[in-house]
Amino acid sequence: MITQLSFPILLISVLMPLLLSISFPFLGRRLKPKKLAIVSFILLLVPLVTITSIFMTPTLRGGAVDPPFFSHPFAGSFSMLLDPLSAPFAFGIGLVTALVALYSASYMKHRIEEMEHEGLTPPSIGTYFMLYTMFSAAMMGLVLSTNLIEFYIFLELALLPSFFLIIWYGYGNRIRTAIMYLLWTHIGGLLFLLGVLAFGSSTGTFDILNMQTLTFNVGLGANLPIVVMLMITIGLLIKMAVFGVHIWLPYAHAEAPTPVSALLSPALIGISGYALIRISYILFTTQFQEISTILLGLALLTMIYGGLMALAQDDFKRLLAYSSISQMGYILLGISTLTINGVTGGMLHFMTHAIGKSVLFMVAGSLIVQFRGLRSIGKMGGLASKVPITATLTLIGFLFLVGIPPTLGLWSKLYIIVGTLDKAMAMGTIALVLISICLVVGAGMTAAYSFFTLKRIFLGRTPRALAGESVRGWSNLTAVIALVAIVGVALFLYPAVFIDPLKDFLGPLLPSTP
Amino acid sequence: MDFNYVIAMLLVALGLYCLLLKRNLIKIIIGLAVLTDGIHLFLISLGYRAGGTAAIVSGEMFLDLPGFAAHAVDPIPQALVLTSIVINICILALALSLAIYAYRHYKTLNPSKMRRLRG
Amino acid sequence: MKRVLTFGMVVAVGALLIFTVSTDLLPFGSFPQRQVGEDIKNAIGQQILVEAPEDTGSANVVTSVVWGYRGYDTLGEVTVLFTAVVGVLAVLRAVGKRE
Amino acid sequence: MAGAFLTPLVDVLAKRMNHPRARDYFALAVTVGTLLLVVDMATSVLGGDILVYKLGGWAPPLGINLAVDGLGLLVGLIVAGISTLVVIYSFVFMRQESGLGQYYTLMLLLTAGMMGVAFTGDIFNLYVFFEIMAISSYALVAFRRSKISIEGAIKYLIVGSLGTSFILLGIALLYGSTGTLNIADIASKLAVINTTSGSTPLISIIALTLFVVGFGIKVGMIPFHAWLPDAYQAAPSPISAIMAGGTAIVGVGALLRVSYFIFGAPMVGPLLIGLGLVTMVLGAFMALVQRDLKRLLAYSGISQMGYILLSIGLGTALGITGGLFHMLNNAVYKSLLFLAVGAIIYRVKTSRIDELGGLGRKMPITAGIFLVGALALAGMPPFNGFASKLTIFLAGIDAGYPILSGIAAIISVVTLAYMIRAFIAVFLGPQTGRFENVKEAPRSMLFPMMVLAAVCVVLGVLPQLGFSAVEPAQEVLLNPSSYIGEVIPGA
Repeated sequence: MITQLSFPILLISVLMPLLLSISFPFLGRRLKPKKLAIVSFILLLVPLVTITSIFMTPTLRGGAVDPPFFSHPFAGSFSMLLDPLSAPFAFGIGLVTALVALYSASYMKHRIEEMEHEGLTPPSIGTYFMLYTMFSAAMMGLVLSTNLIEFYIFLELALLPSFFLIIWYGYGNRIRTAIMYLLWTHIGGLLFLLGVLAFGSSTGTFDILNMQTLTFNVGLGANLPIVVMLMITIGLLIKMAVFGVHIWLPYAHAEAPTPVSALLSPALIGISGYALIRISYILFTTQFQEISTILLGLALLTMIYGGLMALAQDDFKRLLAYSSISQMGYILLGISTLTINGVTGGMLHFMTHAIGKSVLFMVAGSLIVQFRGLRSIGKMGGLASKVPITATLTLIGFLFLVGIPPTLGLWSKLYIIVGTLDKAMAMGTIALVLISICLVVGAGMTAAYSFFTLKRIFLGRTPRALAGESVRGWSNLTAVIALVAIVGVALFLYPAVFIDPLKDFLGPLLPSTP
Repeated sequence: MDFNYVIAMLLVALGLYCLLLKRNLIKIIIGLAVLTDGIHLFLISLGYRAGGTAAIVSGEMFLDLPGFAAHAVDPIPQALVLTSIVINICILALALSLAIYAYRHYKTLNPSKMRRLRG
Repeated sequence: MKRVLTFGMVVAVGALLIFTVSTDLLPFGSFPQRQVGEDIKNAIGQQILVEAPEDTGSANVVTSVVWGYRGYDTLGEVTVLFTAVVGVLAVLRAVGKRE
Repeated sequence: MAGAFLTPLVDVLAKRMNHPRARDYFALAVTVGTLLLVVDMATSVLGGDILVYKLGGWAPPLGINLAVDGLGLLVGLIVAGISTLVVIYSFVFMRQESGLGQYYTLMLLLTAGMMGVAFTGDIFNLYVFFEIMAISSYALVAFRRSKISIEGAIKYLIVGSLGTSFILLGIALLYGSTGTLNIADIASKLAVINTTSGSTPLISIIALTLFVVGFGIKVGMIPFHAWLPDAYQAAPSPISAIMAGGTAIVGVGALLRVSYFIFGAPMVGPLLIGLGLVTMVLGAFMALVQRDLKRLLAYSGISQMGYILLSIGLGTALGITGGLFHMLNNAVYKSLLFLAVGAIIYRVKTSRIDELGGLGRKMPITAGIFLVGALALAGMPPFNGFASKLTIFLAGIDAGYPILSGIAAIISVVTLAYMIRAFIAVFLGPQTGRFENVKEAPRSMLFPMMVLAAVCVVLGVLPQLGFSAVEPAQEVLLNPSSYIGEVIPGA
């Protein structure tokens, strides 16, 4: 059951970093990057600690909601909700954003020096931390929002800082990339908004959660034309970069500065998966069931396409970006089965992916720092002897993606696969065979690009260009990465923290027999 | 047929024609003047009373004010036209001064040859 | 082509205006009547004609309208005149010096 | 209270003094005074009152009256606020120009004209003030006397005078058919005509068309927009700002007053929707291809006018609220953007997008302010454009035209595209050596821009403020009878 808190603690924990971040450009003149990073870390730790403590309180496990902080006759009431569904997302985002903030300090110092070396004058590091903290806090707000308009506002609030992060600190043709990113996701967002408005104007409310009864407006849009639901869903799918509308993602995620990629790639796009359940499914239950089979196909396609493209990449960050597409396929797959196991797996996989992919992106970043902008896998090789710890961390990162213990990935993939097979069995033999084949291919592909990449980077002969490089094995960068990985491994041991409440929560919502 | 109205509207149409189709700045401004004069004529005609007198009370009319009111023409359009004429003169003055300047700059009065602004 | 179209448009507008004023208005010379609904009402000018000589004491009713009833318009008119003077001065300021 | 109505006059009478030093502060004092008086009226008008002032004491149908209702107040508030800021901005911006006496005089006359149009209750008086506004803006556009400003002014003057003549002809036709000039009186008499004859007579339709064309020209409605980009480009930047944020808004206000009051929503609605749609779409696409910053802003202003007209044309309470709120927001961020471009021109001497680049480093505050305006224009949260665009989209869906909302949303993406493109081209990218010594804009220019930017944020974060300012205007438009009853008791 959802409990209403007497004090808007969730809101404060989101707004505090969002508003205080404005002071960073001014702080940036006084403080060193490292101290700035610590301030940002502490700010972002606030929501993380808040949600963890709320979620760990047994009486609040069923969900906790703030008193509404804004209400309007037709916009409805805005509030913040932490429940079993949003908890894995909130926790994953909180963890990754806080730790990546620490990672940013050394990386961005390097990046800004590098850009100045190229004769560019990027905005100061204070501006970076302002945008970074805003971006993180907006994502947190996104996951916790209880109102469709509120959700859209946070969606755009997350989009804007990330756009500026790419356009100011990105690599390559960053202006083009950033515009592409902005316009694609803005189109997705507006599509979503139009659907939301159509929903709101015919049902009379924009609330996902009814603030009086504290129950979800399940199936409220059941009688609306399917177009409304399709608009919302397609808007989210664009943001999620599933196959067909994924064009913007490899560019944006590969060219963003690495700490930002580490947030963009796993966190921001995964949130759309969350919104598919929270918004598309809960509000449009019947219509969503109708299109779930199409989504299943789309998910398999995305999974395999992302894997294939990842195999073909030479640029490490681009490879990771395509692998994100593939992992989005997994999340969507879990969701589209609409079985308890599948959806639980999908939600859990967000966390797996958030941790694993941020580890990998940070590894890519540390390679860039340590080897002066090295991104091409073809030029790497035999680095394990030079950077053993980084190599280990990369291994752990890939283990997350492939789903091999001791990582959370095992559980999430397991649940997704079990859920998918449940669904496939219900669909008939041919479907079962086809889907199984796809699953095997998909899993094989993930394993292939993971281990193949590992081998190419860390094993084999060191190219002559890199042979002379001397590297410090243990830097600030790797410490942070290790911290993320350790939390991820710890979650492997206690996945029940998230799984059990999720199952209890989803049980009554999902159709009993798929 | 109400000739006053029709002719007023003809003047308006004629002014419109000059304004839109002439290629000389001065003629365009003349068109503007004709157009507004048409409107003034129309306004004045609106106030005419068949067989009416001017709206000036004189002599013995002071003794028969109701009778005067029943025979005089409408004073309001006259007042409006007075105002409007002045306004129109102002516009024409400004227009002509701009035309003078334009001629100094371009040595032509053909607006289609004054093409600095594009887009 | 464009000119022909414009010319056609001008003719059409003129014809429409002429048609309108000659059908939809009461015939020329029919002040003070104005058709409002089924009953025919007097224009405000008639009321002014009745009241003005006593209200303002001016022999010329037009004067009383210009300076009295619609004094604010006259003020506006003077302002327009002033604006135009300032405007012309602004546009033509120091023409001689520039040559 | 009576003093408040007379402010425009005070403006007019007082400007004959032309002391070179004091003149700046005099202009400022007058605009601030106007603003304070409007704010003073605001308290009672927002409470639901309609203030009526009979000039010279003549009863309304005979004499002229001023009437401040929600709509007039909204327009007056925008105009007074923006003129004040623009005057402050002009202190430094115009310093090198000659003929500043005329400049401030014309500026105050422009303000007076706009205030008069906003508050008057008499249709011929509206025309007179409209002319004051028009003539002073013609002269101001031509103020620089360079080739382009003369050409821009001539185009503006010819097209604009055509528009005002149409308005005058419309007034004549209305006088011919109703025999009165008071807006409220005309409205009640036309209502009688329509109900007894069962349909709207041709003459009313013609008059309406003339008004729509006449005011539409001033607003920059497509297809009557040709003058607007030229004039905005040619005018000094503060004048562009006051024209975008004041004159155009006054045009909309007058159009609404005349069309909604006199002719009623059902007749005007479809017309406004159609014109609004065309204006919105074409304006945005033309903005996309502009190479000059000021022209780009001019076209985007046209496009935003489209949003306003479209939304108001819907005729629902939500639509009108959204449209008026967008009108308020548009005035704020559009004048903000013009002022920001003015700051660039002041320092760099060009507004061509191709020649600019990398100014973000040199003028960070201007860049930030421009960005706020651009994002507000594109309808991004948390800025004010978002709140009003959202309302417009919602109103479209609510009124049963989801397709209109869809088009508006697409245009909103286009808007984002061209504004971001402009921002990148001007402030980011490589620096050219030419701009080595460029400095941040002077403080007295930054101050008005900061105020406007702050308004953008405040209205975006607390949209209730905007809604409450717009609410009385919306009520008046939907239900003119209260206004009519207030002006002419017993009508």
